[in-house]
Amino acid sequence: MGYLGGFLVTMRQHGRKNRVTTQYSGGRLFKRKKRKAQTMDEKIDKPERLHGRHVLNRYEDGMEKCIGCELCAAVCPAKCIHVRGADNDPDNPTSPGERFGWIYEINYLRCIHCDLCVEACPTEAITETKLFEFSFTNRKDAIYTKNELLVGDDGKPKHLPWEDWRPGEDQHTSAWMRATAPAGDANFVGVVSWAGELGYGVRDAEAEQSTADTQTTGDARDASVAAPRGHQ
Amino acid sequence: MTTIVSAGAATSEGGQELRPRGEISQKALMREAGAVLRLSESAAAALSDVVSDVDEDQSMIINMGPQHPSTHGVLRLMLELQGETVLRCKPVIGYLHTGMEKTGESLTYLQGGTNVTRMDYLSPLNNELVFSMATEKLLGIDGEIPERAQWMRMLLSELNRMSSHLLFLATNGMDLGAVSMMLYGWREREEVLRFFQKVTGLRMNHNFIRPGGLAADLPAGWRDDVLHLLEMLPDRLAEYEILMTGQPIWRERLQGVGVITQSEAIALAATGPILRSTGLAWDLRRDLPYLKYREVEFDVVVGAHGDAYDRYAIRLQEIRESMRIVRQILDKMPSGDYRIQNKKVTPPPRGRIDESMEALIHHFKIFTEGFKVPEGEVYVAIESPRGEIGCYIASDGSSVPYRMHVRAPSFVNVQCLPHMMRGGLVADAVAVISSIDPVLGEVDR
Amino acid sequence: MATTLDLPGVVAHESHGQRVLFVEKTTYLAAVTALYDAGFTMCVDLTAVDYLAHASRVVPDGVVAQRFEVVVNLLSLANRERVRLRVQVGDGESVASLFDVHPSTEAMEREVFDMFGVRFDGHPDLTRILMPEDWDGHPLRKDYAQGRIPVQFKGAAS
Amino acid sequence: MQLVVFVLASAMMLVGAVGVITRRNPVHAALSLVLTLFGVAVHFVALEAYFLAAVQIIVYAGAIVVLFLFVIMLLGVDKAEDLKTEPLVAQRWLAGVAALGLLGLLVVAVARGADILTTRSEGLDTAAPNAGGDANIQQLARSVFGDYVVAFELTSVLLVVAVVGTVMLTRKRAAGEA
Amino acid sequence: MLPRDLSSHVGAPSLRPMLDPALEGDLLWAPLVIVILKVLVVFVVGLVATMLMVWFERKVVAGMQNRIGPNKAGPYGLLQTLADGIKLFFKEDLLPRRSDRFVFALAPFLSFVPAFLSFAIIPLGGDYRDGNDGIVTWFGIETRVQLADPHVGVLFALAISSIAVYGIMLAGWSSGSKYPLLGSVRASAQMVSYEAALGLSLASVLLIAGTMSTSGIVGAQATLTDWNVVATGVVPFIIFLIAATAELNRPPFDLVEAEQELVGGFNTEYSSIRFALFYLAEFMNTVTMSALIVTLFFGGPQPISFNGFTLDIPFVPNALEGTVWLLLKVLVFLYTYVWFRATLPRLRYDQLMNFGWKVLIPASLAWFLLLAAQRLARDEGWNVFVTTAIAVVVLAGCYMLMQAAFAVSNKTRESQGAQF
Amino acid sequence: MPEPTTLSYLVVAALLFVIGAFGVMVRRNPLVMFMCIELMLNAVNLSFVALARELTDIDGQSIVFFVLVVAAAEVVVGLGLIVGIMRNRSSLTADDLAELKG
Repeated sequence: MGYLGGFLVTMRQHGRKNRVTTQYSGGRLFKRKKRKAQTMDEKIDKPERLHGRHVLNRYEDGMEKCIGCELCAAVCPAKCIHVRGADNDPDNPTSPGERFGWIYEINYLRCIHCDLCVEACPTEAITETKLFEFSFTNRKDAIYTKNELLVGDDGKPKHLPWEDWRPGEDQHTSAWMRATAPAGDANFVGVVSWAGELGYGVRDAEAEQSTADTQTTGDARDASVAAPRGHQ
Repeated sequence: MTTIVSAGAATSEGGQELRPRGEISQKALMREAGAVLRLSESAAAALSDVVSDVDEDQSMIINMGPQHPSTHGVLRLMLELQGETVLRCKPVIGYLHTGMEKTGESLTYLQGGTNVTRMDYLSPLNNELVFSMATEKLLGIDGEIPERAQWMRMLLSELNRMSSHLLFLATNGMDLGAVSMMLYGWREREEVLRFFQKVTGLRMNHNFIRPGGLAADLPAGWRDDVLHLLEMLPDRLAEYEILMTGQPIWRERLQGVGVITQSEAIALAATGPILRSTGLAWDLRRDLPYLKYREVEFDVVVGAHGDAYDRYAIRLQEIRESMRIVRQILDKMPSGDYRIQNKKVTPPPRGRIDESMEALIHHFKIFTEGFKVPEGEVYVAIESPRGEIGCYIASDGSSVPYRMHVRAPSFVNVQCLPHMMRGGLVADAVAVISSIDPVLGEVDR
Repeated sequence: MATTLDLPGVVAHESHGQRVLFVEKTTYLAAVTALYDAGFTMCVDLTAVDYLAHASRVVPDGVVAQRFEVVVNLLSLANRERVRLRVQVGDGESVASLFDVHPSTEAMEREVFDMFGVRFDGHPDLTRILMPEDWDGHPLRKDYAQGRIPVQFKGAAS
Repeated sequence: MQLVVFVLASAMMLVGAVGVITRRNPVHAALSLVLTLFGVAVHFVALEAYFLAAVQIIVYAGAIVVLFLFVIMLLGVDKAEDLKTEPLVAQRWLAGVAALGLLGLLVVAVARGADILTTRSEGLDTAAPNAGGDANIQQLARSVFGDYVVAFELTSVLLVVAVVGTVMLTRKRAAGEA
Repeated sequence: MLPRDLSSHVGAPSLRPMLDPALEGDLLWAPLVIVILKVLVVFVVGLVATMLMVWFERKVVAGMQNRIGPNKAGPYGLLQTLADGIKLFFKEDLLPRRSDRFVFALAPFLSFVPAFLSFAIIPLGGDYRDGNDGIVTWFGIETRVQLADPHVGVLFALAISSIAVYGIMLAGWSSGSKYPLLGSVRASAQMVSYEAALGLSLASVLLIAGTMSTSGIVGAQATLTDWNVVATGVVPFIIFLIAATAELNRPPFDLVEAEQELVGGFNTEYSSIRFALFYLAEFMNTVTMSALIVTLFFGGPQPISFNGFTLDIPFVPNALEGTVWLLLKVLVFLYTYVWFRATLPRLRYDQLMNFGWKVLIPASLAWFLLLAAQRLARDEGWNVFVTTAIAVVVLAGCYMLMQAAFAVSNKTRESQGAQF
Repeated sequence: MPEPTTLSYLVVAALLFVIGAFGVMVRRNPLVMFMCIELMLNAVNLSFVALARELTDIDGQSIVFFVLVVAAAEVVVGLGLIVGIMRNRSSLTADDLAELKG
């Protein structure tokens, strides 16, 4: 009886764990039962490469990485980045070198999170976090200025009031940059050639995949640099 | 300039709309009723299903859409109904027109992917693929794309086909009132999208396939994720078979609905599952192969009746075929570059920027003005889940396309609607729209 | 591969390994019909290009470049081959509609009309398709002024 | 209690009836008819004809008026009728006079028998043997299927004829047929 | 102790037996209070049940679709319906310009009131065991756990369900817009058609039970084999279940409000509290119909009892146990309705009508005739098996005749085209 | 509280009947005319039932039962006629039916 088969299918779903949705309270915690609220509140793990909102990184010594070169603004297909550089005060430099990003704004109402800016940035100054859960109540909030984008003194992104942010979600802010770093050249797979970030140090490059693809033979160089992925 | 009053009194589409019977000549009515094939008037009159002897006050013109739950976006169908029988139908489109072809003329080839990927938002990777392939052909590097890049593209393309078809199953189920199917379809699609998210960082609109290769390599552990998909899906598909295919109500609702014959489908340039449902085995992957489709084995699924049920069954089976292809890809995936090492197209590795000033300048040039593409024009087509998606690029030698046109399968397939719907019921209309599986982002571009 | 069409004003050409035929406006319909008979039964795509800003483009000898070019992609399912027709159309001129040969061009020709203002003679219902009915101008023409809404920023107007 | 019910039901019935003849919109008229039917059903209950009350609602309200509404919607004749113009001269006056005359006639007829009717009788024999709670229904069944079985069968034939006839009436003529 | 046999009361015409045994005799305050209390309780219970039904449906359907369902308002989202109701209450009440104002305003009530009315005849509990016929004693007054027990109870339910069509039909018509009109045309045809099947399958129950009073029907279903689902041989139950689903406009028969086809059908133009009333009525009807099914086919508040063995729920007094049983049984059917919704695709309009007229009505009629033949055979002392066999043969002949008629009709349609 | 007598039922029925008759004479929409006929039938039904009780005779109710059935048949045929006529014309009043005379 074809009519009845479907009933079993729907019935069977009851106990299954393959739920589409998860319990989510938008980060609200119930005051009285804090612990319970937290366990109820599951967020699905986000992959490392996720394109979320941007951050402006600092070097490990606290200097800003952005040099105001406007490459990100130039490559942005949505034209949502506005950068103006300025000369550093030699006595109190904001960034190493001559110039620094004086104005840096991203309009998130336009940003399409293609991460071309991250690929374009020559100093790895702008990278993307895994955070995308933010909702604004006005247009002004959607325009992030350098103030909001720049990482804090601990190297972690600023947690703005309208962002739902959980511990640990600030990690891997540079995953996409690291993934695209070799630009296809197998010789550069796994090669770390970027400066350390404040709070995280020098992050490992993404492990090359040729070794992971066991069916194929990667060349010797690949095997030698195969390092465990850096979960700092 | 029309006054506000008149604009408010009627909808603004004017001549694009279906005109009432009283306003058109009998001849035009014949022609319109013969809708799709646009037969000669006598031939249309000879067709028994062309209803022309209906009084106007016995029929009613009803708008299905642009805001309607089952028009898959902002498709607007104007239906002339007699009771619940559809006498005439005319799709009115353009409500999602965002001028993407025009936008494409101001974005460099590097940025272009972000634009085209938004057209058919259910199979973005196929859009990117066809755009990249057209660009590569213009650049003359289409023969030099690294093996791994090609296999990766195939992998993503096939997975995308799966996700798109899964979504079709979901929406098809929902349109016919099988609400659970909707969520099951979305659920499985979500698994595929999670894989995409791992690879590209985004669930949709990836901008991952770029001219010259791909943006990044597959992440570690990708093989396990794909295997997980391949393990999970067959059981789920079997469930769909029980829930839908095995359900007599389901079959009754779809079989014999929205029939289109092979010659009609060809005349209307319908491609993809619609063409295949009429029994013609036409699949660009097999018939005009691109990438490495020559090296994998798969079957082209065809139907026999050209009805909505065949289109449903074809898509369901195509998921299985895609899985078969993916399995072969897993075996054959080579190592190597994922992007062409042509200095002109690919930015230098990050490691090299610090080493060489030339690389830095090169990096700057590519990201600011993009790479220049030689003058010429080219049309490249691949098989998207919805049919033949083609990309026509005319270049004037600069780094932005002079003209970028996408031959959107949905845009062409939507033309089949009036023909498939004629004589059906309103409920059939829903099934027919669903079986076309149009993506309005692509229809309107 | 079908032999070159035996029609006046048809210039065969190859572009990146793809077969292109430059067809004159007058023989356009005849050429398509002949190709239809030769097996190109599906008109996959029909679009146009406005070469206003690139008048110096390279065209083969014997072809007089005009402002617009209607590009038709035909497909032969039996022979698994494609052919592309390029028809030169001047500003304000119209071309024959392929509707009677390939009904699939109904929407495509409407789109070209909508976007470029190229008229197709014999099209049953040549109305705008993507743009609203009362829209001024044809957006994909190169002389169509593109509007721009400035992106909002806090620091400075951009 | 009885009186209250009687007055309310009568009011419902008469208001509904007046509604039927005064409402210009056929749908409103049909709704008024439903009101009347309900009033009659309540009267039936008060008169211990429970079964008929239920059937009255099921058949009249549930089927006949629904059919009316269905036809009204199907034909789209729900435009308000113009009650202002009279097709025939003084039709309304004449109708009024005729109606009044009829009323007089009926009242006279009723009044003639008033003296017997104003006395209360025993009511229906609800204590039929083995009747249980369904005396009314059982009695009715005995009557309909016993005494009047021929009439009953004839009505069923009538129904069939009506259905077949209607189907033929509303059938669309095939091209060749006259 | 008042006489049980209420109908033995002879004399002045009275409404009393229609209402409540407690009203028997002189009008006293205590019984009146009890009746009023019962009305209140039934109303409140109805509302709460509806609220919980909405929650239950959403939760169960969510489970079947691997979702979570409402989980924010109240514990486990129990108050979600309340929250929705409050929200709807404060929404703008739209009146379409082309609507028929009076009817537009009236329609939700025409839908809502019958939904509650039919709850009146459902025996909600009571002790039916050991020959008790469900009468309980409250404050020294005998009464039923049932608002009213008219002799024509089942017909009353049928009458109310035939009234229910008005709300939907008039709602669609009065909206003055096309989709709702299509919806209401569908509604009137569908509900009237399936009412026939509903009534015919009911007839089988009445044949077996020999009474139309709901408490009487319940009283006759003491043991498992007496349950009408068994006694009438399942088929009427299945037909009733299907026809009831259609009557309720629930999936897969929800063509009236088919979201995907008619954008919500009859209630497209409704908003705010008026929409809420429709919504409530729909779920209320579901609850009522489930309760009616349980009453008619599954012994209502009767406990499960088989072969002298009675399943007893411990720690629950007998008077309350009936209610518990009823609740459990009703839950099963509520779940079934939700299950239908989660599993089945929607039928098409013509398929629906075909199914109703060509399958359900003939089937229920045939089954009724079969049962009647058996009954007759038993009464007359004929051989039951032979009679049944003859009846089956005759019915099969009728079936074949019908099929032949369909075949001919289809042929004519094919050659001459549809004539309707 | 006095109880309503059979007489009162009959008077109400008479009123109902007269209203129905008046409606038939006045209204021109055949659908509404049908409804008025239903009113008259109901008036008759009511008096039948009232008299059935008065006379302790169930036959009155049996007749009402038959009236119900016949009324249903009548409505079906009548509406069928109206639908048939409406197929060919858009508006309908009773005057248009005069054309049936031929």
